[in-house]
Amino acid sequence: MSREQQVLDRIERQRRRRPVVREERITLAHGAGGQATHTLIEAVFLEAFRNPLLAPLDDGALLDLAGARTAFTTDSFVVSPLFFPGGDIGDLAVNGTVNDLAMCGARPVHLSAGFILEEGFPVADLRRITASMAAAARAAEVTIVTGDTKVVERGKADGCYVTTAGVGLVERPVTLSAAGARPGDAVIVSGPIGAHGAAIMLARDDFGIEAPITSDTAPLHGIVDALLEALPEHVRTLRDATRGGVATVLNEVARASEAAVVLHEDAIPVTPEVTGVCELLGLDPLYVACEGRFVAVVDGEHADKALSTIRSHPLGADAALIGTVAPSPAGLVLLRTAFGGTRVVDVLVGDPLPRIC
Amino acid sequence: MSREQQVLDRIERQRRRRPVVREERITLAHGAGGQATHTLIEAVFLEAFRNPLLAPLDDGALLDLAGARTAFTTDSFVVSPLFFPGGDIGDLAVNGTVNDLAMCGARPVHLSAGFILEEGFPVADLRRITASMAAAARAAEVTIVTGDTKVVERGKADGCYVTTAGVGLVERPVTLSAAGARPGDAVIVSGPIGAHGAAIMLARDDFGIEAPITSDTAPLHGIVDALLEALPEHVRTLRDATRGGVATVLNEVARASEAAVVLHEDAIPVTPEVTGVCELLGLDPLYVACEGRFVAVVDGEHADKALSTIRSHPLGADAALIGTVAPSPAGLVLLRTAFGGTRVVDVLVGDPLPRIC
Amino acid sequence: MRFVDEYRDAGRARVLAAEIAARCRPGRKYTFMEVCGGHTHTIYKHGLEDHLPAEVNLVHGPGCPVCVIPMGRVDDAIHIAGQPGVIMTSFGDMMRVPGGTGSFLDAKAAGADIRMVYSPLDALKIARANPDRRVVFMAIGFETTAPSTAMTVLRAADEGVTNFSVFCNHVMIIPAIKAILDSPDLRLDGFIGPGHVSAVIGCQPYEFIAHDYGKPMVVAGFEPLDILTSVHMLLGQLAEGRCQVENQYARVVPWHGNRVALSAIGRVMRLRAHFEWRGLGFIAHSALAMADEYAAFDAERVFDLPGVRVADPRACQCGEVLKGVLKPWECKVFGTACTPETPIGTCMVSSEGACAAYYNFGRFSRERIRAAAREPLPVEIQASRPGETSLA
Amino acid sequence: MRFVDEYRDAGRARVLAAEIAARCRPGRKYTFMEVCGGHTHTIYKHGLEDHLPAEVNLVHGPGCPVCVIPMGRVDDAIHIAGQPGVIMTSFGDMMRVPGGTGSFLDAKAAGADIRMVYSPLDALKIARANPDRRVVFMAIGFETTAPSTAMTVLRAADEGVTNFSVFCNHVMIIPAIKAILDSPDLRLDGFIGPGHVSAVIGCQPYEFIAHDYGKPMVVAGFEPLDILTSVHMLLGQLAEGRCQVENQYARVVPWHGNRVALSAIGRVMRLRAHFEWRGLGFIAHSALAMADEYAAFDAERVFDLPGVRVADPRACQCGEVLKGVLKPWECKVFGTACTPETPIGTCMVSSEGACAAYYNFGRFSRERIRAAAREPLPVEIQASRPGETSLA
Amino acid sequence: MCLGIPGELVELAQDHEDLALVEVSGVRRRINVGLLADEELAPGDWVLVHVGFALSKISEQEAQAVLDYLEGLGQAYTDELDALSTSDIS
Amino acid sequence: MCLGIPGELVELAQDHEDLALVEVSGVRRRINVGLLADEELAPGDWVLVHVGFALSKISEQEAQAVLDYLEGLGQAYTDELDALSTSDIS
Ligand code: SF4
Ligand code: SF4
Ligand SMILES: [Mg+2]
Ligand SMILES: [Mg+2]
Ligand SMILES: [Mg+2]
Ligand SMILES: [Mg+2]
Ligand SMILES: [Mg+2]
Ligand SMILES: [Mg+2]
Ligand SMILES: [Mg+2]
Ligand SMILES: [Mg+2]
Ligand SMILES: [Mg+2]
Ligand SMILES: [Mg+2]
Repeated sequence: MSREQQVLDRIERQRRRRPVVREERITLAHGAGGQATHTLIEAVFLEAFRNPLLAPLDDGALLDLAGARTAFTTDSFVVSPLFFPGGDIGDLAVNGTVNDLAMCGARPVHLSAGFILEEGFPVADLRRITASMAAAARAAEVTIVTGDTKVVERGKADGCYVTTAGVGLVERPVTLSAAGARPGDAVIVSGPIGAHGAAIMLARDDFGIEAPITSDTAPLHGIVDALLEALPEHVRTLRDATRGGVATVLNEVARASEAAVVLHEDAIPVTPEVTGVCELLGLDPLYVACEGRFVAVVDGEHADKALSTIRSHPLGADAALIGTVAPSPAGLVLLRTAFGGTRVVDVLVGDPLPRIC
Repeated sequence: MSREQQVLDRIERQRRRRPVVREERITLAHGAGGQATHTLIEAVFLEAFRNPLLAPLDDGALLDLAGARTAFTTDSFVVSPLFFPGGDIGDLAVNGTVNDLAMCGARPVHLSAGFILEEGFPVADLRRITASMAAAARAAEVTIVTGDTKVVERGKADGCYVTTAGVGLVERPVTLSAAGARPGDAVIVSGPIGAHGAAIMLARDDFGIEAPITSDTAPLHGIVDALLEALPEHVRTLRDATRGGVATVLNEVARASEAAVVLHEDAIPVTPEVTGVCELLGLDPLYVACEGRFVAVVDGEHADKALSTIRSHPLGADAALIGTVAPSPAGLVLLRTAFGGTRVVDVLVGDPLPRIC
Repeated sequence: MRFVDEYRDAGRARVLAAEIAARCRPGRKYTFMEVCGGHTHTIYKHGLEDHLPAEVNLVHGPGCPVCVIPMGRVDDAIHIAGQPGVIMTSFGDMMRVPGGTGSFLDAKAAGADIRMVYSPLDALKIARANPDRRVVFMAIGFETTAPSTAMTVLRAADEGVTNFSVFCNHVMIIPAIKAILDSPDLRLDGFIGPGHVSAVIGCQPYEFIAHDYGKPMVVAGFEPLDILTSVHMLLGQLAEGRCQVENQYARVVPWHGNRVALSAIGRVMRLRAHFEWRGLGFIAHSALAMADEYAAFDAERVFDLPGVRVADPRACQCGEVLKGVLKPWECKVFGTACTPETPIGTCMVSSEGACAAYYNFGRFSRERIRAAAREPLPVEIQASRPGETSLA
Repeated sequence: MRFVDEYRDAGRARVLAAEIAARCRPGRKYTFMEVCGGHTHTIYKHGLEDHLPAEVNLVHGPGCPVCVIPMGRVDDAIHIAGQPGVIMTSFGDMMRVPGGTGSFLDAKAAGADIRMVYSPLDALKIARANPDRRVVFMAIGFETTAPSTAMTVLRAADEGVTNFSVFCNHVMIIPAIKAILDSPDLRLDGFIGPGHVSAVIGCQPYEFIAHDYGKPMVVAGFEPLDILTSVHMLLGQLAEGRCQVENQYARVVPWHGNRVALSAIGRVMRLRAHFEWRGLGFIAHSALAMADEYAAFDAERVFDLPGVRVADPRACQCGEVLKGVLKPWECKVFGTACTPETPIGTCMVSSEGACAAYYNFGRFSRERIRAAAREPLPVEIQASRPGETSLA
Repeated sequence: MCLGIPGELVELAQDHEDLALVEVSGVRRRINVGLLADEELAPGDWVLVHVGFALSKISEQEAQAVLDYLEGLGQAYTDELDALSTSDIS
Repeated sequence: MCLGIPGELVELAQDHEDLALVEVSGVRRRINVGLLADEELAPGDWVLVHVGFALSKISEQEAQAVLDYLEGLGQAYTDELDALSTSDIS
């Protein structure tokens, strides 16, 4: 083994050690969904709350409630701006939790909603948000059954934050987990990536950039249902590619499954507009958030069926097979570049896009 | 009928009409738990989310999850300061949701936790909060099974906001509801009121007031369990007297039950210190929040048993029978004053104590 | 002795109630005005009227400083709050008072930095802590409160604080009472005099009421027994044909007032030629402004003010309520358009405003309340146990 | 033509790779330095080394402005950011760069108002929008970026903006290359010249490299085929015994540079006598300061600066990496103590720093990556469908 | 607005002549006693607190006088009741 | 830091002489073209965008020259492959 490889192996060992938060204060990076978020979650939250059901790398917890197989999840939404092309914090908050439940293999059933409002927030804006939550709930076939409202002084929030939690029922004999990927599996993404993050960046209007990009926010329960109906036993992992994007989700899969994920750059769907925004801002679409796209790892033998099932759903028409799972290098995501090389796709460091969800 | 009474009847009719939010902007009053909060919830949230399970006047929703009788609730916590005598935002967030589940007659089982952190928040403070959440969860025999973390820019929050949601199992044949009170019922409060709100006010240190008051934050599932075990069929309503205090909770009961609640001022337990703080600040303890006290409406025939059961629990040692339910004036809470008069105890208007939970 | 509970005793109240009833000539109506909003608050909060016979009728007077502030002054204050760098400070009672362009609460929601304080000294503290901001104290109140404002200004001057000023809206009780006495539409048998104002001005300034207008007055404390006692004393004067100023509240009110407090007012403030009172119109020599020597602390001179007079809303009958001519429920908008949540008139704002007190505590006619109170209790209720105080 | 995809074509790359392999003398090592961090980024991001034969070795140079900023300057900038009323503005790359007392990110978390901007014009916009604040632009970059700073200052002066200043840390490429050439421990066969710097300064200034030091240089574009072509051209010069400055990037780089840009720099800035470079020490005439005529826009004069020189952390081997003497993984702290999340050295911060590029994209040795790449795929993968672009 | 609370003076501040610590039901707060410059103040005295200032020193004697007045009424009332019940008009 | 993006000039601003609208993959952004004061600029031209400024006008002819150079290599390579496959050394 070369000296370089020895050094790199030592680094990989180091990376697997229990993470430590070295910072004294929270920075925006801790909320960006990348390495700092993981470190914070593992070193602070998991450390404090440790229990067998708390599975940080999955989208929600699987519970046995008096015999009912239930999924339970929560997300807080702090997106800025609150209203953006293609959606607003309201449908984001509903779809985000619906999707996390769907990624657990559950049929989303009920949601809770907690609102933190800033003094001075226009009531008309609140009505707009609740109306789009209601519409999103209808579309996702869930009901919002309990809630809470707090108001904080001006300057202690940013208009409106929404936290949703959700319960869903796992009605199929699926076992989905970020740790379920096996060599030979296929990696599918359900559509062009990065539209949500790009739409938010543009909506912020910090850069004077204009492009016809709308957020991809959408409920994924229907398409997931179709997929699990078609292949109940051959779907290993489902993850919605939110904060940190496809790259982050697949790194989680690679680490949890102790396998390699090998992506093919020229198979990964990205619209020209998202490409343009990323070029202008120096971003990599692989790290840009989606709110209506998921990554599925499926048995390679059934990849075609999985892909055609996803594509037959309107929200998955542009789904693509983007990579495969290999035995090694375990824990890494590699990208075969369009240029013909191969490189590592690492977890996100830093915060290219704060407050996107 | 006197002309005065005619006018008053017209007003009561008016008050029962569908509420309208007249303000253009959210004010702190909308978060204080009183009339403005109710109006906002009914006119905006209920209006948008209307469905049979969404019961705004109860502490949580009762769900049938594949046959499992489940309670589901959420609360956001924005208390300022984060740390105060007797507790912090962490145990408040756990106990608050545990208590809402308990008030539904459920055994709290699992919690979710969503964190909104302000850039610059000390990691050490976050560890303190998560440690006390973990301790509170242990004490309440629940597990925190799923969570989320967002970070917002400095000046867009106030250190740390926590939203918990919880699921619990309803294992007894109880039917608890704010609408369940009947004439002849007794009203019990589980201990001296107002300590939490008073402790928060003092911790803010805005008034240079010093007093040995600690928050009453505590999990109430144990004491409720004992009460429901003793009188499964004779407990009508359980409500934890949080924002808006005992007065607000009882107004909700009176309105939902279309009955009168008649309180006896000299039976209502308040510690001298809370009385002192309230006098100095011109507050009425009936409206000051508790975080570890509940109000129980029980069949008058079983009032003694209910009281002795509650008193036999350490958290209920100073419980008191404070009033009764009468057929009329329906929808009102009356107070027989220590001075020998009778007056109305109305819902809270305004925001004497913002950001207490 | 806590000087509180002793004066809230139901047993003593019942005795006194019997004495009061006994002093009333059957069939005759006795109408007394409690000048001070604090009394109004006590009356409703303790259900005091339940101890009064039908012959005695209490009417509410103009002694609620929040209730008498005219809309134009609120607008001026909001204008100041909107100036760059300003922190407006105010007692909590002011937050909901409607001006022509909304309330402090609305202005705050719309972005103004308006903070509630407990004391004018807290406003000064905020000024010290924010040297780059301009801190204004919205001063309201009768002679009770004016000395505290004055002392605060004196201290600010002493310390050389330069970013603090006072928007002075202090009003005086004597001209208000005189306006009531001069108003043609009211028939009063006597006054329950304002206890805390009198702690500053003493009882002597009221003597013209007895001498010139022939109305008895009893200066009263703020506990319910104080008021009940005062009613008893007024009935006694009437029965005996006397007409005097009596002091029921001698434990707090010296006959000649508080010399230090009066001299602080005298140093820092000057009499205005006239001032508008909500519902009562302009009253000569009825309010205080900052004295020239303290012009630097006078928000009226530090800031340019619109100073526009705003007519009261057409529906508003606060003037009649403040003069005791109408009962709150007799106002056409009471409880429907005008509620504590969305007040049209000022009397619905402060907990000492007659409309708010009646709405919050009394919004149920005495006949019905008494009926409800007479109903037997299905369970026996005891006063709270030893080792803890009850709410009472 | 988008001037992008055409230069990322795998087919053309394979042809070129074969030509490059053919031009190498078997067994001989060819070491070329890509001066510019942008090239380093491209090399790793596209896996360009997979197309290079074992004979060709690319080493990374000092052309990453974030990588060469000394700790003392970061501390000075944080000091400025901590002054009352200051808004510090900076390109995103700077946020994590460690100074002696932490990074911008740390200072921001601790309360400083530090904002990321995309352009110096955005910083000026912030200044206009916040007339009561003092807005400072943290100017870093080679000659590529200096003209934009200069144009922004000219515009600020034009508009009479008085609350805007520049903390000028612009550095120059020629003295850095000279320092590399003069360093005893490096053996290079040629340079891949910085494309965008050259768009400003042109190619002519590099001629001393060929004439005086006998090293060929090809000024290269930033797409992977540009770099591969430049390697081919360098190998061509060596094979033919030529030693010249060639321009592979003529579509963007005029031989004589951009006269307008150079004159903007000349008007607004002046040469510093010397400037410290991270890891390279003080280099004479290697950086720009604000000219006296624009002193009002010079943060170094507007603010008092500590100006303390801070020694690089002992473990840090950025100097060796910047000179191409060490490969990133050869640094003792690489990937363990020093990671992009918690960088010790500056090369780990910017995505153009050699250590960061290697860590993020290359952290897996070429031997293994090649082995992984050769593995057959279990499923067939197609390029994305018509109607949408793929990531490529 | 005219709210005044009786509080017991527990300590006169050493560092500031106008400040004192007042206790209400076990709750303490610093208040300004500058308006009572004419009075002799000592711990144990009761004062009326209004917007952070002591407005008046409370006279226990006068306080008692009111209660005595009521006591007298009560006595008269009780006497009368007694008289009523013992009178024999049959 | 030295990131430069080729973009197509779609419009020169009327209101400000130094501003222009540039398009990259259907995405538009205003940039400053003051550094190209020496160049003739027209819609359809491509420029290199760096930190909000156009740094250089891109020459399509030179761009093609590189591709032609590569094409030439490719041709030589293909010819060689062809030659190899058609040569008969058996
Ligand atoms: S009800 Fe409103 S408007 Fe009418 S008198 Fe009362 S406060 Fe004034
Ligand atoms: S690993 Fe870190 S310290 Fe070492 S050379 Fe690279 S950046 Fe510098
Ligand atoms: Mg998810
Ligand atoms: Mg979730
Ligand atoms: Mg999620
Ligand atoms: Mg709630
Ligand atoms: Mg804000
Ligand atoms: Mg509750
Ligand atoms: Mg709840
Ligand atoms: Mg609750
Ligand atoms: Mg989440
Ligand atoms: Mg803050």
